[in-house]
Amino acid sequence: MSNYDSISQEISEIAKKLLKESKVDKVIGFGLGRFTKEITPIFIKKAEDADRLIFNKNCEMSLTKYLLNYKGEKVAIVAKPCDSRAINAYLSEDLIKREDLVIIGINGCPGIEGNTACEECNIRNAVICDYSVGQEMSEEEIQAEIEGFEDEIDKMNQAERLAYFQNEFERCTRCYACREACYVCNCEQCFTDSNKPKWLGESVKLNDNFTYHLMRGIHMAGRCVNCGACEMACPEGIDVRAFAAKMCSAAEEIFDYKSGMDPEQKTLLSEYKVDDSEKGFME
Amino acid sequence: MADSNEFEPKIAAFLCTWCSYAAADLAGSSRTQYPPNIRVMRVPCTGRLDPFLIIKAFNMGADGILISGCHPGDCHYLDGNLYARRRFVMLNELMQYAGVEEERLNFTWCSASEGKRFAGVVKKAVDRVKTVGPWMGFDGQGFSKEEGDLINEQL
Amino acid sequence: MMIKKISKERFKKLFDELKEEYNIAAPILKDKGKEKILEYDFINDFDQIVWDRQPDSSPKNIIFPQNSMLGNDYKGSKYYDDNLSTIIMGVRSCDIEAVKVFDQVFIEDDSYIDDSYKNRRDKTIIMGISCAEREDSCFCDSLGLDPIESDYAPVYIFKDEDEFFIKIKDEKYEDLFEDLPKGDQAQLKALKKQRKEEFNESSFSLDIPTPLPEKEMFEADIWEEMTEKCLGCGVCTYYCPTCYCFNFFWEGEDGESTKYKSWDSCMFSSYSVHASGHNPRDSKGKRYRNRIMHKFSYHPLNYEGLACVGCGRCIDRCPVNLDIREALKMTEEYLLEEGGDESGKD
Amino acid sequence: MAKPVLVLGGGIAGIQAATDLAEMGIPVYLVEKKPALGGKMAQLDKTFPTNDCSTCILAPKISDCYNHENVTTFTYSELENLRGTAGNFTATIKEKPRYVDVDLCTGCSECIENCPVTVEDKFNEGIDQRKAVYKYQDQAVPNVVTIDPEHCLMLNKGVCGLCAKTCDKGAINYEQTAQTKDLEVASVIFAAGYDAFDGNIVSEYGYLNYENVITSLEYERFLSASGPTGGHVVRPSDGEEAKKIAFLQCAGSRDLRSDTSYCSSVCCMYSIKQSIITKEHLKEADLDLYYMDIRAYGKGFERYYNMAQDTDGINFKRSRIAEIDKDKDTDQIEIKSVTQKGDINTDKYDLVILSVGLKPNEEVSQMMKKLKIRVNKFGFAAVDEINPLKTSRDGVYACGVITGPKDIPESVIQASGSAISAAQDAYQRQQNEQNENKETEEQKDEFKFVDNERDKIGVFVCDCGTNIAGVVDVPEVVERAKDLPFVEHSEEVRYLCSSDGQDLIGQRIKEKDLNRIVVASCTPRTHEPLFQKAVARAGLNPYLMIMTNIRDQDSWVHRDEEKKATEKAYDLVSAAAAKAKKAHSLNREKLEKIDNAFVIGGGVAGMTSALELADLGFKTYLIEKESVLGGNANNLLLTNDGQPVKNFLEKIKDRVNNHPNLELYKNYNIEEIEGYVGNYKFNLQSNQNDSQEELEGGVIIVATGANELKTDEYLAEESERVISQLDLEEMMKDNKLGDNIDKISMIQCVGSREEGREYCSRVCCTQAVNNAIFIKERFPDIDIKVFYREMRTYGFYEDKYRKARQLGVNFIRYEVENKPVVTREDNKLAISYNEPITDKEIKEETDLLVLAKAITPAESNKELSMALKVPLNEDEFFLEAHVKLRPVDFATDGVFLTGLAHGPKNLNESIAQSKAAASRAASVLAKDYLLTEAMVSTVDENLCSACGACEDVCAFKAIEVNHDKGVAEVNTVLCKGCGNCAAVCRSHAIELQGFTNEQLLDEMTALFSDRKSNIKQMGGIDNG
Repeated sequence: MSNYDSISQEISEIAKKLLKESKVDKVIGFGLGRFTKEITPIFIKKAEDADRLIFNKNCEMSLTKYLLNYKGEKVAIVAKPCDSRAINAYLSEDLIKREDLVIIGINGCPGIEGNTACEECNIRNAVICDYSVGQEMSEEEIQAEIEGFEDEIDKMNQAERLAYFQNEFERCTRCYACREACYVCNCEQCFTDSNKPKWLGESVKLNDNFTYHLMRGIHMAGRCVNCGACEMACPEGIDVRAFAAKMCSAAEEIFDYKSGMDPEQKTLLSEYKVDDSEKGFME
Repeated sequence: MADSNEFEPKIAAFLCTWCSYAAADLAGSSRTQYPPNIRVMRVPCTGRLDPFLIIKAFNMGADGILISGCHPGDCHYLDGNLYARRRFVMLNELMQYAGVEEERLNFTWCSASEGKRFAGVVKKAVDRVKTVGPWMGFDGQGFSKEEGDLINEQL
Repeated sequence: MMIKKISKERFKKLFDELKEEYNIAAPILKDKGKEKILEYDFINDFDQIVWDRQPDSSPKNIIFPQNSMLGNDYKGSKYYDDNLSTIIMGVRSCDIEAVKVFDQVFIEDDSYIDDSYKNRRDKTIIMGISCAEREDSCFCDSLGLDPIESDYAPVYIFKDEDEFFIKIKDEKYEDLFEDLPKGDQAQLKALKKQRKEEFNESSFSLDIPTPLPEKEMFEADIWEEMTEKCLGCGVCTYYCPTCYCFNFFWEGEDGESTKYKSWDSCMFSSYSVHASGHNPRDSKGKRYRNRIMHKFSYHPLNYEGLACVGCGRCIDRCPVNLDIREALKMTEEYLLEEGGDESGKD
Repeated sequence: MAKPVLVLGGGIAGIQAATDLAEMGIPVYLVEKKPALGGKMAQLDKTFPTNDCSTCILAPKISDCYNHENVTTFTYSELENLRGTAGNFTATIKEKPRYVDVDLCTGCSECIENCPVTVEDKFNEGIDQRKAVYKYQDQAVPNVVTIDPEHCLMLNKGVCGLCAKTCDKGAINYEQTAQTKDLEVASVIFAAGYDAFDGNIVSEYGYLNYENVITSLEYERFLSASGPTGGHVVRPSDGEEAKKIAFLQCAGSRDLRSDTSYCSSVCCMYSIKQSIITKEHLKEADLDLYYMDIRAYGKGFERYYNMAQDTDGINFKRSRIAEIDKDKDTDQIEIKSVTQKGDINTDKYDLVILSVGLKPNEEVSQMMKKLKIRVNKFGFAAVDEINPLKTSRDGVYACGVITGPKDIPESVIQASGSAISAAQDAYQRQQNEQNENKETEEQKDEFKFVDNERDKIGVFVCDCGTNIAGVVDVPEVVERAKDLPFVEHSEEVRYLCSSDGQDLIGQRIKEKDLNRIVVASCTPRTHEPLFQKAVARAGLNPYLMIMTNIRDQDSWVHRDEEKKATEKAYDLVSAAAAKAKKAHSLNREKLEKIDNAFVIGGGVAGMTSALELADLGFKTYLIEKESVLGGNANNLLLTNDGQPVKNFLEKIKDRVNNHPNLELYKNYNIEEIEGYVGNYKFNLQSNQNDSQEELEGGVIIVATGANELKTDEYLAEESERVISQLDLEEMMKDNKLGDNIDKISMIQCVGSREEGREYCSRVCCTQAVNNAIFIKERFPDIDIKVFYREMRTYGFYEDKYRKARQLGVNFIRYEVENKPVVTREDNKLAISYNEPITDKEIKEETDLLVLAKAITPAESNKELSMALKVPLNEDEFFLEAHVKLRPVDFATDGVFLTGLAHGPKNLNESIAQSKAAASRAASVLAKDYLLTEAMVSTVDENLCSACGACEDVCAFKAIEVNHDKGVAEVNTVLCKGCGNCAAVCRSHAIELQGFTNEQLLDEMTALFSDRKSNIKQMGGIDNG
């Protein structure tokens, strides 16, 4: 994406129009903090503030989850391609209503700085939107973006993988920032907080840390859109995205399934085919 | 497991009540012998199995798991096993990716008439788990005093 | 008071002597995946210490570990010996002030003395270090702290290139440094003056009454808007040097369980859930209000000083860049607009 | 009180009929000749066309039937005589001596191991051996042994007695004698099944001479995992793996030389099944199927046939067998075969399987004759097309293969159908009966509520004589169990299932105020109900009893590892105790329902269902969108057995119009359907005027029929001379076949069995044959040619096919790739085709071209399937709950299916199916209330985020998201307790009672507690 300024301007103008015409009550987008030059989610309610909206390669947060806070309100949202998939997933679960929503989709997403998820991302255009900004990326251009990507962990042997993840999760403080940043994690109560039954101990021990990430991982199956928000949120720099990313690639490889591509789509584990793969089953 | 020095794994087995649990019963009524290393938990359908339960089995120290349901198409609840199949395939991918040996993860189908096969499946699963030794937990620290001592020695 | 001045080499020697008698914790770089993070840990090697910037997390994990079995639990650290006292080296003003907050709550408050904290604290010597440069997010001076020197640490280090002034304020510890070459007080004074001048003014200025008016601010309508983007993850509290909320729980099977004390976070939705299921803080706004009010109202009301030390770590670590300075500014503006009425204060 | 019904035959048909009757509240006597229930289906390995495991689907049905409170089962018993008339029969039943006391025998099989006499095992088709004391099959119901009086040494020579010595329950009784009983019954259902052709019928295929020639039923036991070869395909001669296998179709069937000239209907399909299964067992095997016509006429069969054709190594050879010999050197069987063109081929096989047909049991035929029940020339019960389930004797019905060869689903359909006829004789809904029922049910509500009390667990460990105690150190398990958390009492019992044992549990509950019970004994699959009742008798909710299996899954399978078996038993007991601790009182809820029925569709199927239900006394709403009743049948001239359809139609239309319990809604469309079983609401809208109707009912029968294909193939749209078989019947009816027609050509499979319509329309071959006969008999000079792909005149229709050929009808085979070509020249039709025997291209004129147009699903099916939330299959016919065993049910309770809406079928089949649908519907309506399952899913509304994942995966439509409340809601009437929803719910808001996450986790914790002392937690660090 060549020109962030023009995209930012486009977004601002759309937002301004939507607010002015009272099509929406607010626009969720990215802007700068008051005391820092860091990108932060902003919530524009007045047309005159719409100029604060910007888009650039540091817009790392996934804004989709905020939609859950505004059920029943008319909201516009700036959506990167991955966010647009997350929106589809919410629509498919009836968590939000399409008619309440105006989606300003980003096309030709160049990826977010420091977000490793973008290195393997092959959905670079918004999959659902009312307005699109930016230049649509062609299949060839997308392939060029992800060329050379390889899952390093996949190349390790079993013992190395176990050691790698043990080393990672040793650091986990179970602050659950990964969970909170993730659009998928919208349960009324997370299993980590459940007392009945108690899935995990409260003390931060590697065995339970590891278990937490596995459990989170399987909940990602068929739902993760590989936005990388979890990894960006982790204060300990843990590879918290690895399991989710594996679930994405496995779903695609084995079941030809990509989550969030269609608002009518069922999640991977809520459907089956009679001749589904039995990969990994005993003979 | 004191009477032998050989590693005797303890395997968490989840069997659906209609087919595989029946197969296990049939192995019994036809006195087909198999290793005593599995601990069976009966569930109505493999569709009942939240992958969490399987992850949790490893968290608690099971050396491996064995899951068996009705063959595809035979489900008493029409298609529970077909949903389960997807869950297991994905869970299997995840667990192996995380570094859990594939030998610990045993998924299969056994019909109510496959008593002999069930015994064979148990033997196979036990043999598979034996080849990779005791499960030391996700923290690699082991669960028993002996395993702990072993690790301390290595340190 | 005693002032010493030593070279890096000499400090290293001192370190090696001290480590025979003490556990030593200091900020070192730790691998955190792709990045390296500066964090306090027990160490064995002087050269590992990074002096020149604010550590990414406070020494809270040393003085108030995340999980404790009501004894000590330093994750089986190799360089920790339970029989020895601990020196924490290189603690900055903000973090020293934070230890003061802990001390106020866990030791000095007569109503309850936390034995496990007190035992640990009694066996801890804090060696402060003077800040040389402002980080993007820190604002301790806006809250009235002095980044150059804090009085609360018994020993203080001023690093000047490869040389170190060590100021021993507490006679108790003079023995430890007896053998070191003496430092010139005037020289130190000059260094401090120069630091002060170089230390650029914070762009952030704050004018709020402390303690914040409890009732008025509790009822203010700014909290939900302030936290619209908050994810509720609790990272801010985990990295906050003064957040000390904790939780007790038992873990393990019948007859074999262990009692744990572990950090809690007022940002967790489960923080104040009643057994009935009712949650008095059922929104992010209400929870964040608790966080701000605790630091700027409840603590100053009950003790002395604020419970925010302006270290800025919550700003750095927030996944959505929620900035406590913005929150405070909003508070200031709210009080300015709404709060002509002084009766709100008490 | 309803009078009982006698069901003869404990195979799948008898079981279905008995269960349906029992569900309608009618007492049933089920009489089975063999020592155990199950019949032929229990001998099968897999079933076509889904390859379902036969045992898996049958076993639950057997136990449901056997355990039903309204069913009294007599196994090893026979009907001796039947006196009286419909409504007042006296049946004499002879119970043969088993020499075993059924009440004492636990089925432990110790006696079998000690029996010194070995004989041929009939269940395994004599391939295997068994002892003189034996269990009929491994999973026998009832689970008891039987002594074979022919071979038992004690009975014959007075020596041995080893079994009696082994049995410490004293169940062996050599003195037992036959018992005769007279049963008063209202009606009788013959479900006596069949025999496979025996060796004599197929002797010409070398069956008696060559070991490696076997029958298909024998082969079925080879394929069965529980069979004598453990599922290995081997040659009987040397036990070597068979690599090249031949299946010979029509072995004995369609054979004029024998008295089995009919088509056995099922052999083609089961051979295809066996070939597919064989390929699964033996990937390398080479299989040849020798056949005349593959009769894949049933629902889903054509696809299955195509799948087999597409499988490498399965070869279909359309040839006649000329000679069969044995190669003496290799033991291989040499087959000489002749193709249609006359080419002769010779091949050698390791194994030759004779696809033998079905014939009625000789004794049963004789018995029917004796009882004045007419049989046809082959010995099957004689029935007709309009009354397919009624025998010549009033009050005696027949179902299953006894009325003619058929597969399992059709047997099940007939069984259900005959049940409703039998019920009409027996059923008098009387007030006093309902009251009685209510009293017994209401006791259940009187359990003491103990859920909030401190857990007091009682553990009972059964010795099962020496079955458990001989391996497991029971006293040790009992002792150690005492130390488990909350265990108040732990005790060893010799036979816990004995009435003493059961009473003991109750006694201890009262003595020690126990509120949770653990029973460690045999398998809960058979004994859970027993112990639940024992606990309930003591006033404790039965679901607070947890059973664990330390016999079938421990002592019996680890006989040489006593220590480990003991350790395992202890683990299992501790897990059960942990589970018991988290058990909750559960109850089956009673729900009100509406006793009316809806029938959608006013064709023969719908009218039949509606009349059956109305006759039983249920108010029935029959809804038809057209202005006339009768549907497709209005176009038919004669039934397949030559009865005028019109007379029959007039009769039932008249009954429909005048029945007091039946309300007819012609010209109405269904606007809206809402509700669930017992409580459906229909909104009807007239398509003539503004009138609307709102109706309520408890069940729905879908009988919406099907259409004739609309096609322009073969100039169908262009020439008046090109008509359909239905049009032809219209012409025949109106006598329009005048002098100007000399040549008639018929083309079969128009639009059927092709891409896009991969199914056989089933009726057309017979219809064409019948119409050809009709014409030939009246106009012998008319030349008739039938162009066909495979003649599928199954069952007794084979006779018609033969007759047509005898009358000179020409049957010319064509391949789908090389269809006949129809052209029109000067208003004359010409047909060009390849003559297959001479391989010549022929072109000739024809005066009339009759097309067998495919039967296609109604367009309205889609809409209705959405409104009812029931599925369609890939051809867009309605999809039943289970193609084998629930052919008229939908997965959704309370909705049933019949007629062409289900798939193409003949009139008699539609009628039988409609009776079946009515029967199934009646079993819902006849109850006083609906009873939910106890172990159902429940939703924690606080945790539910209404994502709908549970709704998506629920096969029974029992869950619906309430969007207003933002939560999922479970309809406990529909919930079957599979737990799929619980597994898919990420927030664990939905839990399956009886298998909660907490219970499973605690179970696991107990099982692995010895592995739980994590050193990191306990070692190394000072706890201060």
